[in-house]
Amino acid sequence: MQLIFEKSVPGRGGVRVPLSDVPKASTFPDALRRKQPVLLPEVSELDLVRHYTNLSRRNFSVDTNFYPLGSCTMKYNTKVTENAGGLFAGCHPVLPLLPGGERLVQGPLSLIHGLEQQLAEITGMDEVTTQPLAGAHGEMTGIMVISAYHKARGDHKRKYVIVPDSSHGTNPASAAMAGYEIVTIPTAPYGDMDLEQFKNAMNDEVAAVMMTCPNTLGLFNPHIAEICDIAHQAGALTYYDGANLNAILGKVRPGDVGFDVIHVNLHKTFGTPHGGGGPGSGPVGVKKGLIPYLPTPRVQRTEDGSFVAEAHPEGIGRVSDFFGNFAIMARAYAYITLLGREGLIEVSEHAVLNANYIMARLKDEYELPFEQTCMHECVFSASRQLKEGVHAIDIAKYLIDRGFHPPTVYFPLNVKEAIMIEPTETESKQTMDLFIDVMLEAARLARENPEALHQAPVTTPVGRLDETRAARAQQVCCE
Amino acid sequence: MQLIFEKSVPGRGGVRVPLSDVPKASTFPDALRRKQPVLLPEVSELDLVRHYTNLSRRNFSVDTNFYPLGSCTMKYNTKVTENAGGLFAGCHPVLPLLPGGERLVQGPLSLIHGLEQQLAEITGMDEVTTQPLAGAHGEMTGIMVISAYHKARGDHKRKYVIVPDSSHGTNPASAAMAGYEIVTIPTAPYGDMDLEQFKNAMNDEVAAVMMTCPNTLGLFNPHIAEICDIAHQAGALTYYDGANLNAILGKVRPGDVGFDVIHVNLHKTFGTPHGGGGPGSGPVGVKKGLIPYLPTPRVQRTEDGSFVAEAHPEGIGRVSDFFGNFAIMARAYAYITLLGREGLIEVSEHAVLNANYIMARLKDEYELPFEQTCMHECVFSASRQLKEGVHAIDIAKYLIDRGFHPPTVYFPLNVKEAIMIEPTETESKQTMDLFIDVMLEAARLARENPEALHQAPVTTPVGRLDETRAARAQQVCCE
Amino acid sequence: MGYCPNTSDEIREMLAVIGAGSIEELFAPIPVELRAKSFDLPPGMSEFELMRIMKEKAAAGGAEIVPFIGCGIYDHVIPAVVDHLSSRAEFYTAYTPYQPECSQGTLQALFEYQSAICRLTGMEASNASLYDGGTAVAEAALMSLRITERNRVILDASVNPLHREIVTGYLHGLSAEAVEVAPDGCSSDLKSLIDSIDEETAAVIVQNPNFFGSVQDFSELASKAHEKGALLIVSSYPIALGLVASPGEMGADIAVGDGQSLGNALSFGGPYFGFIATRKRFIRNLPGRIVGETIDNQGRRGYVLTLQAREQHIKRHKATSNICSNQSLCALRGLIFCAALGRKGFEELAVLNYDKAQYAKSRLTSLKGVTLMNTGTTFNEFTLSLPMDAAPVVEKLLSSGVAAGVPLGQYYPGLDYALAVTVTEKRSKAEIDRLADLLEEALCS
Amino acid sequence: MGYCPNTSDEIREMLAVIGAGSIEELFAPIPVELRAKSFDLPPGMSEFELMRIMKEKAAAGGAEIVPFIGCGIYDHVIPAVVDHLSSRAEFYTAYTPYQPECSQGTLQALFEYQSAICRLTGMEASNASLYDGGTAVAEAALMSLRITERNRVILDASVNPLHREIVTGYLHGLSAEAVEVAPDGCSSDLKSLIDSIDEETAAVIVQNPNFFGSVQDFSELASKAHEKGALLIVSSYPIALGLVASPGEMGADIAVGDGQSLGNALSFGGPYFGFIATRKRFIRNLPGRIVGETIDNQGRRGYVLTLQAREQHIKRHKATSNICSNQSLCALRGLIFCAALGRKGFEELAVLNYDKAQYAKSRLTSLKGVTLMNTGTTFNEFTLSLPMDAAPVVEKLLSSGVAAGVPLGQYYPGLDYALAVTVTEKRSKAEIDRLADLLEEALCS
Repeated sequence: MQLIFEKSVPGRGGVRVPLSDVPKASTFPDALRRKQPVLLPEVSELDLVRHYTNLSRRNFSVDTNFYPLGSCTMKYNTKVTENAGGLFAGCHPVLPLLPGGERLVQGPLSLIHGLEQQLAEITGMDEVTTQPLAGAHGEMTGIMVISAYHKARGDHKRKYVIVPDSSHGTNPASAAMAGYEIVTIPTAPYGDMDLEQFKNAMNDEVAAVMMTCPNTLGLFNPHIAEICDIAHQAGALTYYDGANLNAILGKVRPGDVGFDVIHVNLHKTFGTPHGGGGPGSGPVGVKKGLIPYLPTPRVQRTEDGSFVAEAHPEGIGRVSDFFGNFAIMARAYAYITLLGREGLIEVSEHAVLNANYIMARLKDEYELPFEQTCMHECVFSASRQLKEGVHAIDIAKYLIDRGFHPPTVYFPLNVKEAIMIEPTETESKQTMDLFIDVMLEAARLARENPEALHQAPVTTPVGRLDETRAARAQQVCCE
Repeated sequence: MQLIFEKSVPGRGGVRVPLSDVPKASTFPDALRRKQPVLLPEVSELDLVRHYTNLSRRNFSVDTNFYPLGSCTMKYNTKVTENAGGLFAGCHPVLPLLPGGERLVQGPLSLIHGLEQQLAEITGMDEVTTQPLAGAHGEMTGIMVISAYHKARGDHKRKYVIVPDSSHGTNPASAAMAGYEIVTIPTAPYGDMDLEQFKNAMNDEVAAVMMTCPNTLGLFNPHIAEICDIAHQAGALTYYDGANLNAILGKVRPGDVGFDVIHVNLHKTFGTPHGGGGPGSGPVGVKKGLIPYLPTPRVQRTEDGSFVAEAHPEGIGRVSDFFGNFAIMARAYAYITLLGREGLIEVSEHAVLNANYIMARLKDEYELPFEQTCMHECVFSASRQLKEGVHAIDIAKYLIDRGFHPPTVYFPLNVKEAIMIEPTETESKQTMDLFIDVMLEAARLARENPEALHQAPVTTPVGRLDETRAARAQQVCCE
Repeated sequence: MGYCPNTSDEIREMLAVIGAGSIEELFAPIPVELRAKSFDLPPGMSEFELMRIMKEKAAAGGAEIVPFIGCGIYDHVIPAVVDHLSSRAEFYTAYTPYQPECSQGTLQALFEYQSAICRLTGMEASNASLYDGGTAVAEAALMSLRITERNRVILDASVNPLHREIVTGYLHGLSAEAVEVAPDGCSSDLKSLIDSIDEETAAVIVQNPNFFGSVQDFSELASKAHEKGALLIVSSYPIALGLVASPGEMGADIAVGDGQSLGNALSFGGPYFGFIATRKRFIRNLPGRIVGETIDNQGRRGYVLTLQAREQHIKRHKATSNICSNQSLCALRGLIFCAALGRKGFEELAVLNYDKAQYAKSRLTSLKGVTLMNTGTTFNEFTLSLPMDAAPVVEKLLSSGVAAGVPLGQYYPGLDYALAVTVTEKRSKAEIDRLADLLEEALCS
Repeated sequence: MGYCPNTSDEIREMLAVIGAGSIEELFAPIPVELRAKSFDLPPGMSEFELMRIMKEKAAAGGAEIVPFIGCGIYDHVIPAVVDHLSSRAEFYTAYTPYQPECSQGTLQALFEYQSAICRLTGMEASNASLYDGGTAVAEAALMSLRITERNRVILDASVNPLHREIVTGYLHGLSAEAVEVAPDGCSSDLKSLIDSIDEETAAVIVQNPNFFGSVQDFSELASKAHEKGALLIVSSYPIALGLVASPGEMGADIAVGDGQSLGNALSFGGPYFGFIATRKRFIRNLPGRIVGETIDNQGRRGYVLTLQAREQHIKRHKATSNICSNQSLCALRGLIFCAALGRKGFEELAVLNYDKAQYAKSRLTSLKGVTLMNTGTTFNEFTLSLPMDAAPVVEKLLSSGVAAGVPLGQYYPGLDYALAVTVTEKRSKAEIDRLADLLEEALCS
């Protein structure tokens, strides 16, 4: 397909600009005026609509395909929550910053407060900030809060953050952005962080340990309480990466277990679509002792029941321009309100049921590196298929031809030829059975006709793409 | 693709019904209760969304494909008019029927009045009713008005309506539904209704003559004023089928020429999408003498500037439940307001320019039965291709494989192997050139490799379908 | 202006290919004396100005009024999926599926719609939709004339008066006759209806629940009609069909109704859709589009417009109807609504309507001087007798933002004190209680 | 509940395959002592009740206030196509395009977005978006540290104070330093900025138009910074770029800004998107996702995520940034906005903003005691000096439904009388005149 720029015809009109009802001003000074015109496409509204409508059709998506992309929680999000998010389009975020402005925005402020309370109850934390704009942003915010906590206590020696090697890459990257050095702990043969090595790494220079639980293998670490204890004894704080919270909703609350800080991904667990890579939202919850260090401003409920956005002077400052990705938060608030207590418990139960069902159905044909009950996702290895020269990527591409978005492949890094499947709770047995049939067929083809898998995909607008060439060419915009 | 009913699983839940806040009533009496449950599909919201999203992807549409379906005016309609139409979703049509209710609905009433005035000015008529729900419904309404007019004058002998053979099939069908017998006039070799035969058919038993201009060959009949005179002299009235009004906006007003009644298709000329076959809207305009016979109610502007919906006692009664397809009318009102005088003139100019361009580019390869300047559409014959065994339908199906919706084929009936192309004013030269290239390629294939055309389409979810089998089987719902 | 995309360069190139010197030259076939004498419209504007105007009009549309009114159009919930899916561009910017290979989306959806309508009504064959409820009743009447080759229909006067007006108009031109039979109180007068059937009767037309809200059993009427060679046409409110016996179960030959309540917004009168379904033996007499199942050249299942030989574009004036457009997109919304609620949800919704109306009924009839006029079962509408003329009461309550009901005096002479009240699932207990309070106040003052 | 689709029969079948007796058994790996101590949330509800709650909250959201306020977020027109196209399910329910063959829609759109940003800013390489304007400035600062391997940035204090707070926070943890340079009145103090550049300076960060609305030429600053081996980072308001010289034209090394004004709704603070673009030689130092062009196994053009070796999922703590999500959907809206207006419309829009603001400027400065504080050119914002404290004036006008501007005292000590006023193309002459009248009244009383 051509680029929209390539469809441009000089002089073609687009959407009309509003008519002017004021006098023409004297010309803008030449010295400050741009010399090069802005070479945006010149297309008609029809060209534009046809271009992006057809472009959209070149995507797989949850609304069109089963999308069991492990670690990403590609669940179906209800359309009513989508509508709810759009209701606030006209609300200006600067209003509450004006004197007397807060009373005009009680609706959105009460929503922020309500969502923070919902998330605090769900995670077992004492307070929550919704300001971080994405999961990784939440991680960085959380670590900055931890850093501020230590510094406020005059504890300046802590310069390390402990991270298991099976963590999301964002964990060490976020801790590094907050100024810490990273200590990586390997995974033990039983699939969790090696406890002995962790104990050895812990000392009074460690600021925090960051745990993802269930971890990227989809396994629940039964030692998390012990890990928290060990950290706390050394004066370190504990950070819970809540990206996989959908596995434990109503079952485990990280705050109860001993974690001091958590971030959650509203776009994974709480009903907001992924938007092709964003926007997300990464609220952070903390235990009481850390509340002073949360970012500014804080939405508070006053004694008369009204809501205010207060400066938070001891906090780490501002991590995003206003109150976070509000329209995403509105979707999450709507989602939690819609599902309610029982609905949220059902989420974790069905997420886990579905993952275990797929694991059980595929384990005869695909290698299961850690054979135990999984949580919301299961991780296979294509090691058996590799013997026939078939890689995980070949199976992935074959799935595309059969109308399924592939699982995550080659992640987690500690599993060779990893195939990480997360069906999510919104998929039915019917759909999973169709997927399982194709996975089994791929395993059969790997034995009988591996070439068929190497050629895939053939039904897509493009075949396998040359990524090396892209990295070498660095062509990142059109000429 | 499975039917939604085939995806049903007993016990699967769909969208939740509102919670009850009233006491449970005593049970509905068994004697009146339905015995058979309503066997609607039991699917999840995700199943539902994925089903209909994927089903939609099995359609060609204006927003995805050039759609030069002759006689249908498949133009692009702006998204802002679509938004405008949705603004009135919560307005109850019974409110103005309540005592004191009209003052609550001044917005929609003023819109109806405004649209009627816009259409009157555009067509050169004195008053317009927006009640008819589609073009054919407008035709029937118009003929009923004519009938009422004659009867009110005590003229009971008129039982015929004259229709040229090149008219839309709805013309004679609508006149028949209004109780008339049909006199069909053939097309003369010059492409218009045979004037001599028309004169011969005209007498004092004729109630009306119905003309489509430009006609279904895309040609403008220069004799329409004379035809109107002849009819009027015989005491008959003249009806203008305004389905092709986009060809003459701002150029000709049927009311000026001598027509007494017109219907227009808002979904063709005035910016409302076609919805896969409807809803449309078919307002009817009349000259002064016919106003008393318009359907009831009439929206009127009172002396104080407010709007009322008044009973219209002499009229033909009610032709639809309320005020017509209001949300479609709102789109049309928005469209006319958005484009304004110059924008509407540009519509007819570009519609005609585009059609003549395609005609000029294709006439060397395709037979042009009536070679003259066309209006908004041009009609070819695949007669040359037929000599190679290639039918119009084969060319149509080949176009599908190349991503173009086919033109109308086998209509009008008076052209053998007709291919009727209406590009509309919203398509660019760029797009038309791509279409023309494929049409020329089809002509070449017809000479060099006709089999390639017979096999088309091969890129669609289904190939050519067995229509005879469908008509025989009469399977019109799932078991 | 931006809506016609070709640039002046392109126009020049195109004219050169055509061999014309200007666009105006292309209009040469139109004699000068036929040219427009006026075209007096204001200049155009941008989206921004347009939406300001449109929003002002919409804001004065009464959407804030709490409606306890019906007349065949009902304020029901519309699941969010309905808007999302029906606004897929591929659905709403396509046309009648003349080319089935690239229109399977619309065709399969309409086939599913027909299936849903058959299941709702208990019939065997549905078309792909009609314009609205009123014209659907009229088309059913015409259909009965064609089937029976008779010239007279009996029209129960408890059928929606707006619909009766349309039937009368449609029959008028064809010199056919509609004989109205007055109701017995708020119920259809079954005995009089049966007595009116004669050898010239094509059909009896009833509505269930009727305009007063009464639900009745028309099984006996069906038998008696059939004995005389006449058909029974039942107009239904589809939401009621989640609870009330279907036309098919009662022996009806043609089931019709307005589909608005199935996922279509109020929209000040439309677009809605009419539905019509019948016994399989009458399928060739159905008006409008019909989608049928077939197979393609490789044996794969697919859908096409079928039985087109009935239609105007082929049969012209001998067609079963002049219908060309249907209300495809509205029918799609109806289908998605049905599938979103599903078997269980659809029934629950009907029960909820019944429960709410029963609550309102007990609340309102407890007011002094207010009595229930329906003698039998009702669904979500009922008719009250007030101690005074209903019209001024309704007008008064409108000022408080509540549309209390439809005063029946304008439709039934002598029923000036009667008020038809509708209570859908969207009316909260608080709203019902407020209606009761306002009504009490209005009746006291 | 309906959102988890499996029925009790299916659950039974699935458990049998798994070999578990109950769903609870699947949670056996979680020791009992770790189980949740509470989960105290209300029961769920239906769409209908939910939307009632949400609409109430939205109705109390201040959307009816006429905003003459900015602070980096602006009330601009959003063409209808933006919503229609960005709400295509295939766009908004997809994820990061890890599998390029089935994600060409998102990938090509992001490539086009990157192209549009390069053309707007006059730069050579853009990433696929950042979170928002403030974090974009912060990421640019970090990027300058990486490129120059220096430890100090100079931050013009006429940069948006909200953004400066974020920059400071981001640098704090890294033991890097942000040195603020006070403005000269409402303009950047170019001399002081230049004088502050030393051998440890990674970058100078300015904003154009700045927080007071002043437009300046930073070409000399760029040269001087480059002479000292420092970079120039310019934060821009993209609508202004239709008229104002681009960062690239001024010699900037990194261009950033908030993309909200390109087709993204106000939405009480987000989601918006940040943009960042740079010279091609710095491309490997960009944070976040980047889409690049390549070919497939048959030579067809296609798009992939590229230069991923910079990113956290590969480089972990050595990554250029921790960013994983971008604001893809918001960036798509920005792209569609740009393409909808096109070259000519985009410039017209900028001119219209300028004209409206100039009108407001002349209208407001004609009021007694009100003077303009900007000494040079402004775009669509300007700063007034009122004859009294601006805060109570703004509070007063809010009661009349007008947000008159942002009082600057809270951000700049000593500027209590200063009011920053924003006038976008959406503000009508009538609204501007009303602002003037209300302001006059407030100042007199």
